[in-house]
Amino acid sequence: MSDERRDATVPGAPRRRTALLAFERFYRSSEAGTLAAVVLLMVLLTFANNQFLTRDNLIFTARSFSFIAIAAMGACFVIIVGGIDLSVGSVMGLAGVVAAFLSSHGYGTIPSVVGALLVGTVSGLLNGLLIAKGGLAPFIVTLGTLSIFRSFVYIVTGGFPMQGFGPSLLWLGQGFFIGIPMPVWIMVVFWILLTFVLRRMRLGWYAYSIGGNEEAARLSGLPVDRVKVLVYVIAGLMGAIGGLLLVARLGVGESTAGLGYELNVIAAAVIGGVSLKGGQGSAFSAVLGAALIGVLNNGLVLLGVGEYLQQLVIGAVIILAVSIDRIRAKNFA
Amino acid sequence: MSDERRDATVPGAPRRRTALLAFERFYRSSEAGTLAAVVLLMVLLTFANNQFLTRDNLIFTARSFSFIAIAAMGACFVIIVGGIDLSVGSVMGLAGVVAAFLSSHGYGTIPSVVGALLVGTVSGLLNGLLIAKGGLAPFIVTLGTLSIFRSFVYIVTGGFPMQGFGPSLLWLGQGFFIGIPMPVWIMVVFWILLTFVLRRMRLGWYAYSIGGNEEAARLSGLPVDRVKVLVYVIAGLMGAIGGLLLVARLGVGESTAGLGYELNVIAAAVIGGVSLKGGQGSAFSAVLGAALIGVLNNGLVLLGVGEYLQQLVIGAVIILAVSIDRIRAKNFA
Amino acid sequence: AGGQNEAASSKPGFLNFAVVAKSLNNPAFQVAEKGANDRAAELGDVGITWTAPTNADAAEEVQMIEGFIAKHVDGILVDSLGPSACGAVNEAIKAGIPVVMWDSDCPDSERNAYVGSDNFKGGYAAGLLYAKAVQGKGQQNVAILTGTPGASNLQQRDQGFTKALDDQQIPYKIVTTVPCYEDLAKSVTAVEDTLRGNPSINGFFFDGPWSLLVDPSNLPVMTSKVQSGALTVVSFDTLPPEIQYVTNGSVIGLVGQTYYGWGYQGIQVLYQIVKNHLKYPKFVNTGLGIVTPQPEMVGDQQSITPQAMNQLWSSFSFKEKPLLPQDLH
Amino acid sequence: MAHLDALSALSVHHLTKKYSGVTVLDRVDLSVRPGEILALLGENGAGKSTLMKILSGIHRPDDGRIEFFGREIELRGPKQAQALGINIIHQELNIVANRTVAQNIFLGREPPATWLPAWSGWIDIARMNADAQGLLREVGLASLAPSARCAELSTAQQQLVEIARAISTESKIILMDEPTSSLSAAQVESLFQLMRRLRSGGLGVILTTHRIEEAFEIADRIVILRDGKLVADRPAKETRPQEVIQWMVGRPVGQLFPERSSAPHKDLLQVNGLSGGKVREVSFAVRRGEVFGLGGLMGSGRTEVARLLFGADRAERGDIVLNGRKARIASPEDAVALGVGFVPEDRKLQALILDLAVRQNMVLASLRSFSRGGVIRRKAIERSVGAYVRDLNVQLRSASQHVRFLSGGNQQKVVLAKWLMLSPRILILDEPTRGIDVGAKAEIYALIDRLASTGIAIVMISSELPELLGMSDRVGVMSEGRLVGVLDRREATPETVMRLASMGKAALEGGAR
Ligand SMILES: Nc1ncnc2c1ncn2[C@@H]1O[C@H](COP(=O)(O)OP(=O)(O)OP(=O)(O)O)[C@@H](O)[C@H]1O
Ligand SMILES: Nc1ncnc2c1ncn2[C@@H]1O[C@H](COP(=O)(O)OP(=O)(O)OP(=O)(O)O)[C@@H](O)[C@H]1O
Ligand SMILES: [Mg+2]
Ligand SMILES: [Mg+2]
Repeated sequence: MSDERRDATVPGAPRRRTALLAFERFYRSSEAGTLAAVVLLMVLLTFANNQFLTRDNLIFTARSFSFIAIAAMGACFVIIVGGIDLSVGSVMGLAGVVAAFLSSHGYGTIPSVVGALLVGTVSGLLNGLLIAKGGLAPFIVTLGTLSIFRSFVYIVTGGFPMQGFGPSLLWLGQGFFIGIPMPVWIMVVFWILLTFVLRRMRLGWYAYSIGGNEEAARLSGLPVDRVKVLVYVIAGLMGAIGGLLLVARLGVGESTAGLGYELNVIAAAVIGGVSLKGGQGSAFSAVLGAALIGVLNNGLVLLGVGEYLQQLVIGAVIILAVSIDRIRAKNFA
Repeated sequence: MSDERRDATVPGAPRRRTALLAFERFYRSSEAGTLAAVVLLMVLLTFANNQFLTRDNLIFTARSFSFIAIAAMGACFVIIVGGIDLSVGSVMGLAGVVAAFLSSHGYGTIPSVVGALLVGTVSGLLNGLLIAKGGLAPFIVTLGTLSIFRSFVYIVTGGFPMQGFGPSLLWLGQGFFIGIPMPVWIMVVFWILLTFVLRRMRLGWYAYSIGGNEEAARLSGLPVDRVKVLVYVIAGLMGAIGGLLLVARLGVGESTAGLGYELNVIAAAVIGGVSLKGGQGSAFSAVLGAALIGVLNNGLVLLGVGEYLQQLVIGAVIILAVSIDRIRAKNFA
Repeated sequence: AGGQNEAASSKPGFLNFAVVAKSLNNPAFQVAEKGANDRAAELGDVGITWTAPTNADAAEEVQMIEGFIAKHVDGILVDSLGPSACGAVNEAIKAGIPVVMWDSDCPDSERNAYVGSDNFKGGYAAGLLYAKAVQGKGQQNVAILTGTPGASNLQQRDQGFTKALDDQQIPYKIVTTVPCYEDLAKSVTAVEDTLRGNPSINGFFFDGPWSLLVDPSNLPVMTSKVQSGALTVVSFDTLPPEIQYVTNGSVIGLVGQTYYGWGYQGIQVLYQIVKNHLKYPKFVNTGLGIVTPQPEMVGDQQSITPQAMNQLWSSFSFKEKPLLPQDLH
Repeated sequence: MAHLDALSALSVHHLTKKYSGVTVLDRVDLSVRPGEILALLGENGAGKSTLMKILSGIHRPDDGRIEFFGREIELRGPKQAQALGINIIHQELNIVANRTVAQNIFLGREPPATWLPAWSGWIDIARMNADAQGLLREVGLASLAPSARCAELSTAQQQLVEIARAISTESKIILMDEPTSSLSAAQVESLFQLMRRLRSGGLGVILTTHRIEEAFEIADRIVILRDGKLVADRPAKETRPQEVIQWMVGRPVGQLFPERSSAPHKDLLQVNGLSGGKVREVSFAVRRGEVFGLGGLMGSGRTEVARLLFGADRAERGDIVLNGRKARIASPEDAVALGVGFVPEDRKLQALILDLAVRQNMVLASLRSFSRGGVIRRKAIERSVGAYVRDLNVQLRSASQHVRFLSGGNQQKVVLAKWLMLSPRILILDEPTRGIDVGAKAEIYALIDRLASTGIAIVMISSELPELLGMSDRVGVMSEGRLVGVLDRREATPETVMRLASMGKAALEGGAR
């Protein structure tokens, strides 16, 4: 609810134009720093390489980070509620290969998608129950399920990449709608959806409160455990959708799908301005963080930055991006 | 200070034998659960495979997890002070390849070791300053330096494995002393050292205090920033030593050294019973966590558990181990 | 390595090629890069951007290829991180950019050619070496060390290996397949623990180089079992650290790919396709590099000695003759 | 009792509660009628909060019955208690700092949008904010915007938000656990008016407080707990404060404030033109052995003066002269090195490491003197901790006990001990007796007096006038970030202090300076 931060604490402040107010609100929000970094980066790249600001390059770049962004929105929800989900990479992989398995074994698109969503639901449920009802630390539980779900990925694929999906499944990953790739549409839909859930719906509000002060939430009679389970299920679902789209986009279900993505996904959320302390964050943060890394990767390729220096640049930009945010935050601290 | 948790809260409890008291103290500590899991696992493996309880197998298994354990002790220190260090895998790699570079270019063992330690110090300093003085979130800073240091690894190695170390450097990784591998000795030495620092030295007490309540520590006049920087430097050094020994043990410095180890290292600390909330933990936890994973890996291979199932078992054991701890904790809650 | 040709790229007729490797962390790719640069220098009007995904992740590789498509390079050499990367190869072709695969192929894609060797054949060659060594020695209990479970190129090597044993009528059983997740430290522990845990194992096939990239002192159980004649080991790849294991007799032989040829012939083939519109067969075989204690014929391939291989590595004087379509049949 | 119960809204019988074997509530009988305000008094750790938590469904009793309007009930959770109409204001603030005032008030009871089915979870934010505005007016926070973030509120405002939350639903019983501890006199008065309104509407209220005079002002009946046992249950009109204190403490408490005698000493601390944050041009001097009181309304900037003095916040202007020499205090570390100690207003958040042992908390500030070459001298620590535990009469089971498990008064003594171990020259106390029972208060006052007599200069911030006047040699009064006057012992009366404190900006600009 960053839009509601600090406003109107000064009673009787002169009425300013709504637009100005909205801008100030945004400037004070935790996403502003990363947005500034993304914009800066895009401006620099536009000047540095004339291929950057082309329609094709932009939509392909958007598609390439959409999978991470979708999963990162789920991760962001988990972080808001004060948890963490390390299993997301494996959930992405498992959902992807399950859909691939079904589709390449002649099942239609709907059963394949349902299969992937089921994977997301069940894995999220398992994480959520162990954490909320079992009282185990999220880091450990999801570290354990990270291994377990990856093992299932190996079992499903048997080590063989699965191909030959139905055309409508492929379309989900590779198709376009009004010139925009489907995964980007889906990312945008979830972005809007999650933003509504977080800002306007009870579930979102409860999540912020639980992450902000779990004790207070419990004493206020919030169904803390149920909310937590639900949030992990949503994160599982978002991870599954990300993985499904990734596999559909690549057209292959491989056992390495999503391997090691947990760090990328969580990093996207955190770079976007979500605090791991919980109680704070937005869907926009997750998209922004994923976008920063996606645009950066694209820029490094376009500029032909040497292979040894790529990681150096990535690391430096991550630190710079949050430093920008830090300076912004100091400005009105 | 986990041994002092809640002890003697029952007034006028009859004087019991010190041994019994010590046992109870330990039982109440957060390491007890993992220790139980390790012991249980070892008993099971002893019955399941007659090669398990052989001197060779035990010392080689100990050696194989000593590198992680050393780095995990450093990670544990960082976690105690309320931080996290994701860059540890890259620090391990960089320290290792720097030592390898020096040694294979004809420098003696001492310059090589000093080079590795310098890497640890400088990287820890960079992390610590950005976090303590720059006020940036530890997760992001060390995510950034994870990339940056790995880039340096590539630059140092140029992609080529470096071999031909001096014999005394090799001895550090491969040698034995009274039948025990050197890395195991070094792990034990650091275990004792760090335990002493945490329990008997001002730095350790400060670290627990800062992790427990940073605001209160600051308002008690503690040099919070300096302690944090120092702790990150120590973690950098421990990571560097782990990486140095790893490379010395393998006899080759190549660019994948330590790649992705951050998760293993932090997992070791957390599985051992360190809470990511800060203010709590011990060197023993880190060793225990590393041991659990090391013994488990050893057991899985000894038993010839299929490649697809290994991860399943590992994940399940991690969750079981903390569940044991959970049940124990409930017993006297 | 990359980027130095931006200025030259404006010259008419100058070609900008992009090379996507699997990773940066392997000398094989260094040699390949040298091969590519050598051929580019010989040709004179080619510039190379050499790059690799930071995380060995196929989706990241796809993004790189898309980046090069957007950049309108004149041709791309791709080393596939898995079938997942293959869709992007087709996109490049569709965008009118010729693509030549190297090292790891995308067999079902529209790529112009594949330059490299067949993983199955490599495994088969390793199997032949193994079969020859154990001929008449009775039942073989073989363990396989692999990288990431399910990686398809590794699986092809394993299949080639077992096929050779079948063809040579060796009585064998694959006892276990241990993964090391491409981590050297894990690989040596895995090999040692496997041998310790199951003393009946008398054969080991490493489908990648990992545990031979380290000092021999890491493998005491393996070494002593080999010395007592109770174990036969054959491994993939011919990277510098591995050679010593042939010299000291721990390993009966190494089967590797021609790393230099990947780059050298890759650029050659791509150049000829782009510049001169030559037609190559889909599979441009660069052959295998096999190292055995004494030169011998393995299948249809001539092996070389460890000394000869070491000589090549230390002088970095790998040589290739540029292949033209008529050289291949 | 049976006929009484028929009249009571809520009653408990033989209520017993144990924590790890220790009996905290011992067969307590108690009842509150509709339209009655009951004051529940007792020392720190007597079991007041425990009783209230049981009544609000948070903890379960080990034994005993609870009756609600004559019907026996079993409370399984806070939600159920709320549904019955039992609401509680907790002793510890339960505010989600990152959320708005309205969101906190309606936490768990957000008004659903009418244009969508309720299960959708869609919230009617406009209605919520409008309702919150009304509730804020009722608790005297009319000027506060419902969309303000709670993190930016003062403790007092947060406390009032909690009160608004408790009255936001139909209640039959409201349990108020020390609601006044952080409120100003005016705010307490408006709270009491609200309580009287609620009482006349037939509500039953149970109130705890450590300010005994408040109980006499508002309560109909006074109930006293000592060591978990009910020791008295009297109509307020038939009781005298001295009796109450004796019941609470179990012995007669002599004089609350010690006889202060101050010998004329030289100035030890001089503050010249200190500015920073809301603090503007504050200048004063404190003599060796003097207790310098700082009074003023809530939010007048007293805490900020203390934080600036201690280096916790950065001063924009002004200097601090210590013992005739200009001191550079840029951080608490500098302050501690110069022998300045600071007891902050919120001991749990700012002074204590709750999950560390008493021992470690006590030596935190002086650890340097307890270590040689960085190694801790355990024996010396043991001796010193033991001495202070005895000297300050800290009630604990062992020095290894985590401070979390100590009562408020004992926690505050641990904080004081922490600074005493430093042998400070200057001690800044911010609300040193907040939430502390009378017995402990008397001990802390005696201690402050003793410290002053050893030559320490003490700056004491207090919102309790009797305390401020009873302890201070001189009283500085703050208003709107400025020090508007310094009164010496004879001049300082409740009237003079309040007059200065409520001098607005206008008066200031009018001429005082
Ligand atoms: N969760 C708990 N676990 C163990 N002991 C507890 C717990 N909560 C309270 N106690 C103990 O129970 C006793 C009663 O505590 P309670 O909080 O009810 O006191 P109180 O009368 O409200 O005191 P105060 O005036 O300081 O608020 C104390 O000795 C306290 O240490
Ligand atoms: N530690 C702190 N950090 C940030 N803001 C603070 C802190 N302490 C007080 N404030 C804010 O400063 C404002 C001024 O309050 P301050 O505490 O200085 O006044 P005060 O006269 O001491 O009042 P009180 O009696 O409530 O302590 C308050 O609105 C409060 O929110
Ligand atoms: Mg209480
Ligand atoms: Mg104050």
